Amino acid sequence: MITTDATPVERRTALQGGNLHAALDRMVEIRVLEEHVQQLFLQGLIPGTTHTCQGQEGVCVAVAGTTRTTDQVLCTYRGHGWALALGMPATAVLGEIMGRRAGCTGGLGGSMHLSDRALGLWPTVAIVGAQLPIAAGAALASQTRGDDAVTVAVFGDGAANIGAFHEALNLAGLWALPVVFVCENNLYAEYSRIDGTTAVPEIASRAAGYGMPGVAVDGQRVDAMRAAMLEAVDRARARRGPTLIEAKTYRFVGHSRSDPAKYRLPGELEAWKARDPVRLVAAELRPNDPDVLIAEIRARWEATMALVVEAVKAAPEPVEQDMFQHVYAGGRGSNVLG
Amino acid sequence: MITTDATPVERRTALQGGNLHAALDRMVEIRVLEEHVQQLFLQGLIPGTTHTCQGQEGVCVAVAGTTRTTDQVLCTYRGHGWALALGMPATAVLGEIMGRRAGCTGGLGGSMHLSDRALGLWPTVAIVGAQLPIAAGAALASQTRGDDAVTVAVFGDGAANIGAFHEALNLAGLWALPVVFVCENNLYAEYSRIDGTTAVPEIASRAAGYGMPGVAVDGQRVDAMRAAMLEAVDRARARRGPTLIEAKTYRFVGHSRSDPAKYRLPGELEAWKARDPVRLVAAELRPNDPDVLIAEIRARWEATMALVVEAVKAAPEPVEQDMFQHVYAGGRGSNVLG
Amino acid sequence: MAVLRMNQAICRALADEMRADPSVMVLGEDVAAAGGVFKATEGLLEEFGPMRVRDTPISETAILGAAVGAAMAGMRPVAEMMFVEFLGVALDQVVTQAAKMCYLSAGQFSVPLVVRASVGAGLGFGAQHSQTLETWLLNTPGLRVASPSGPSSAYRVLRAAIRDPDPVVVLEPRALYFIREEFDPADQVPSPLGMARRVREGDAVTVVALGQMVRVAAQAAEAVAKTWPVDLLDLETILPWDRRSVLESVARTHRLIVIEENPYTGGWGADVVAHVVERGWDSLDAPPVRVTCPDVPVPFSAALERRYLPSPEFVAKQIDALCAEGRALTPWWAEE
Amino acid sequence: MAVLRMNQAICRALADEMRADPSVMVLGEDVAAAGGVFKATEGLLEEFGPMRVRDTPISETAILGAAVGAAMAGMRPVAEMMFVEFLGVALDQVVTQAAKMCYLSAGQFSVPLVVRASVGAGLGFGAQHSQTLETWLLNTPGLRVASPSGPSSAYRVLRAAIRDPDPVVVLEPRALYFIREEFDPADQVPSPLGMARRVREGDAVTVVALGQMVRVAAQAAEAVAKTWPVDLLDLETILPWDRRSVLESVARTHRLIVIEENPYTGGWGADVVAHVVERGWDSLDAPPVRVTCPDVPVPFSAALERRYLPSPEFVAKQIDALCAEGRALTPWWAEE
Ligand SMILES: Cc1ncc(C[n+]2csc(CCOP(=O)(O)OP(=O)(O)O)c2C)c(N)n1
Ligand SMILES: Cc1ncc(C[n+]2csc(CCOP(=O)(O)OP(=O)(O)O)c2C)c(N)n1
Ligand SMILES: [Mg+2]
Ligand SMILES: [Mg+2]
Repeated sequence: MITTDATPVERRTALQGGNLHAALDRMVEIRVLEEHVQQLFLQGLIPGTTHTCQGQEGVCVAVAGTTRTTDQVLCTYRGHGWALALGMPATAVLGEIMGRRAGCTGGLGGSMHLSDRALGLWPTVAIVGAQLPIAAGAALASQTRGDDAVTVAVFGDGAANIGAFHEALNLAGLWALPVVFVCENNLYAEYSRIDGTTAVPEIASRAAGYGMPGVAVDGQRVDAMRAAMLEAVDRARARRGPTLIEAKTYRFVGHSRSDPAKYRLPGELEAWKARDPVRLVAAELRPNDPDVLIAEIRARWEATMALVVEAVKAAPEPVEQDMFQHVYAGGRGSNVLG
Repeated sequence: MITTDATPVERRTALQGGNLHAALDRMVEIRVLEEHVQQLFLQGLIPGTTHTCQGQEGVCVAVAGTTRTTDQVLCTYRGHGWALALGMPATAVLGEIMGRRAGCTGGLGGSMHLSDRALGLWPTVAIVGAQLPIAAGAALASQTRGDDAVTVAVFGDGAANIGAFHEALNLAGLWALPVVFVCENNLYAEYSRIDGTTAVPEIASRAAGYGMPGVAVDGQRVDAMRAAMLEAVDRARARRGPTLIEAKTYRFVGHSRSDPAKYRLPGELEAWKARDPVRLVAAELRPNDPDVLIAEIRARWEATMALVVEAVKAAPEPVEQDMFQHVYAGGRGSNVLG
Repeated sequence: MAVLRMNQAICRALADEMRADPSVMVLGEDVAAAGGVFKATEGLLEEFGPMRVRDTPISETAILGAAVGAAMAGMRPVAEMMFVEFLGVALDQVVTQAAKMCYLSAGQFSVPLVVRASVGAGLGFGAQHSQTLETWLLNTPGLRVASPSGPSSAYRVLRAAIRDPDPVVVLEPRALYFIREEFDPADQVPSPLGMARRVREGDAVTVVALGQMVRVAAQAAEAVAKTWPVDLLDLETILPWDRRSVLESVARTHRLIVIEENPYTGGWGADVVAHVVERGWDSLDAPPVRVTCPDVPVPFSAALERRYLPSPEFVAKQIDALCAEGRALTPWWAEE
Repeated sequence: MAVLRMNQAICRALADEMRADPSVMVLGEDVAAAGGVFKATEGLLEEFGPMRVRDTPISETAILGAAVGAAMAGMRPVAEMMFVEFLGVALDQVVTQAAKMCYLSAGQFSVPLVVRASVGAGLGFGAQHSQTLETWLLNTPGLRVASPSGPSSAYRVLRAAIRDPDPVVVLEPRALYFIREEFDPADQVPSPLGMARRVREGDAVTVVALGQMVRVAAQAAEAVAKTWPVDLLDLETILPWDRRSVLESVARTHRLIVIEENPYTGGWGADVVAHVVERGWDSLDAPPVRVTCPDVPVPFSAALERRYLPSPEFVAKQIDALCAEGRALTPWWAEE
């Protein structure tokens, strides 16, 4: 069904229409890549930092399946899953994470800055909340030009406390911008639980302050997430205004790098693992033996990913001159002393 | 009742206890000073800019009457009325506005930056919203030290759309800080009406997003404002958390300088003038001939203010050396070339 | 020919670009219905309508962020920051987002954004509304920064900025908005940013200035003209500033004075001096000099604020001292 | 004596000041329960409790604003910005509020605030998490800015910063957090900020460095030690930087090289060069030189990032060229 040599756009198209097999396949792909990323980081083969998303795969896959490549998706440093979901091949994702020319930006950006314009994946940003007003601007361009693109702005629960969130949502509500705000509420911002940082229990409730609907969704269920997205995307596409969707989810891993996540409440991880989004879809598709189904798909992706990892390890690093390209879109290079 | 040579602290004390005569007296004083400020500006005797508050006098007078000099009040560039209400003598206010040594900061600050620590008037700030997190910090100091001071943070309707508002209110709600947020909703931010900038009609409604009570009050009625403040100050003093009060008010004059305020809706000014806070108090005190009462008090303040204006006009300007004081609280001056 | 005030010249540049290119749009606080606090966007709403000319809430992060996003999507937004200090609540969007997006996307996205902001002292707006703040921006590869010195300069710079494919911050000296100049907008070919403008030619000393200091420098140059013919360069673009023109001038004059409206410590004038010294050492006959403001926040009082700003008289004195003695005077404000 | 990593030295300084002064408090994202992302506040919550050691929401404006307010009310808050870039969303509170409050209140209020922020490249954090950004702060009268170069330096600088009555930003080189040094905290008398530290003495050339560049400079100095004895100054405080010590050194060595971890254009090194040239012209035998990064955002790839930073080898080459030829080489990255 999903061949590994599908084009990026085909990979995206496969998720549209709500085929749960395709969703499951992609979610497993993401899970397997993220596991490799963690290992590679621990082996010292990835510089800097990584933020993986095991446990949250349902959200990005549902969004990818309800948007077009001509739509625009803005998300965060926790972006590997988003890139894969939107259609980027694993080599381009891992290549970037490992700083190779094969990466989606040739090693200039790194794990926190993935992008592919052809897929509607805007550069993921590493400043919490900064993507939210930028997304409002992407939607503003659509509104002003009169095209029918929809913008999706993804952020975490922690980002709901930064000023940019407030300003972006007020602007979107005020101007009825065609944007869907998707909060991946995984209960933690770094090592801080939401109740220690946020004066209200539910992010979606803040939508009222911006004159837009706020919807809390079970982010572990790709179908529930899909339904919420369909409605919000329709609303935006029909130019009836923005929506705030809060996807309740959980990351099964630490915040970044090698975080052991000791701050979790007792039993919390186990409770959420019982609602693993991968397993929930598999159970839907094969109620009798979901684990066998998962194992089958996993085996395929593990084989593929092993090849991807080897290919990226062997791939060339950027050369000195690469660092001087792209500083400016126009004009002479930035290394001219004058 | 109120003598013009009362000390600043006596001027403050006079407003406590809710004596309406005292409130009326101070409101008229503010009205008269602001009228002079506008004239002096038009005469070119005030550099820069001025933001006067005719029509809004009830709010600051009510706050001054429900707080102590050991409390801390942070407000904005629209601060003349606040300074007078909190007890600052007109000479210190006008002296600062006109850039004289007699001003409350000797001409360093100007109209937008009034302060008197002994009255709890913190430096008024000219960056919209910046005072809100600072006020949270003042309250944080009280909470951490365990003193019983209350902080009042004053802002306009327009400031409710800036990130600092969101962050400060979330922090205050989260930590149950002893602070009262007072929004002077005068319907306009500069030349923009609230419905053109704000995705919700009522600022107080945003309190829900920060886990604190939000109260909308008739800001033209000093007694209503006083009642709301008493409750909020009690709550803060008892360390039961912050409150957001939205005082519905209106400025009878332009935003600043010589703004003719052509952007008003038809009939709006007239409707609000019918609810002039000065007249509402006077009507309370002397239902049969409020205008006579106002005229009496006004006559007294006009005589006084004429003297103040002459005194300030004749007062010395700062000298060159003044500009090098106070750059740093510690260490050598900042004009040492080394 | 037209006689235009600087705010009108800005408005004309905006209107001309908006007519030429439907992707140009304008947003900011009170820029639409009210035509701008400084009347630099008057009439645009009427001509181009509420989609392309937008009043915003007081939300600098959202204004700039929305402009970044719209630019990345292919629009050419011009965002107004009424006073440059307001960048302080939203600098991230300019220097960490806009300036780096082309790089971070390896050229997939560009950010043809213009941020206009009013700058400078002299009008009594006090310490939080009177700075120029180029220094927040200069050490930012990926960004361009310009500051015009009058109506025709503003017209030219702004059109070039709007056409530039990269993010440009245009810092408009507030005190010049109501200054008039006669010029023909049609003559002002928008030259690419980055070229200094020779205000007057001379061989005694190179004087480099920016923004409203260009007038101060010109007055000083006029005052000393008989004795010391000044080669006066208006940088116009401060990032990147025109190193070649400055070095060429110093190669002829052998002396350099930079006039800067900023506190002494850490201003951009140091970058000019340092580069000229490093690359033009053999040209120099005397130590380069910076004339700046003292290291204090901008004082409010009219008397103090006048003293705070570099004056034509003091600049003339420094020109004279440097040319006559090979040594500038200690700044008036300095204690050793 | 103790062997401490820089993050531990910082933690020790905080604890020592918190013990000595109950008004010292610490706030920031994950500084309390987790002991800080870089473990520079470990154990403080346990010792000083949740009133004085506070985890905050991701709200840099509120963190800094609250710190400003608490400082004005008489506390001595130490606020952590995990990465200095986050100042971009809240710079206003530091430079427009904190730095000006004493002035604006004519001395009625002071702001004894410390902002700690991690800075610098070399760890693969990419373009939005790898800068040093002193330049956002330097042109700000009313503010102090320091940047330590290792554990004992960090201990001393931070204690001095906490005791300083004015707002101080301490920029901690992230790459040094896990570097060890043996020193006795009790020996480290907190000297007031603003004094350079002589790392090694020499008379061939003055090398000025800051932060993690001090190590790079020291390695280079070591490499050329036999031929060119370097007078190496660690500024430690960059606002105000120690003009007197630098000028005195240059008066002896007649040559100056500044090593700076920033893009070339608009960095602080220019301020050092410009001031030395203006005030020490006669001391100089050769043009001062800045060794900097190229004018590009910090690239992610490990290979590119290594190349981006000034290397001891290139610094050594520049020392050699300047001392031997009286002229530095063109920077490796420069095209004419
Ligand atoms: C403005 C800003 N402040 C702080 C950080 C450091 N930081 C990076 S990720 C993160 C937590 C974000 O939490 P959340 O928004 O819930 O997203 P999640 O990581 O859980 O997906 C923080 C504090 C940052 N990158 N930007
Ligand atoms: C961050 C910032 N943005 C913009 C301004 C310019 N400005 C000054 S006052 C003002 C309007 C504020 O309106 P509001 O908050 O309603 O207060 P009001 O003036 O009505 O009392 C604006 C936009 C500013 N000072 N600071
Ligand atoms: Mg989270
Ligand atoms: Mg208002």
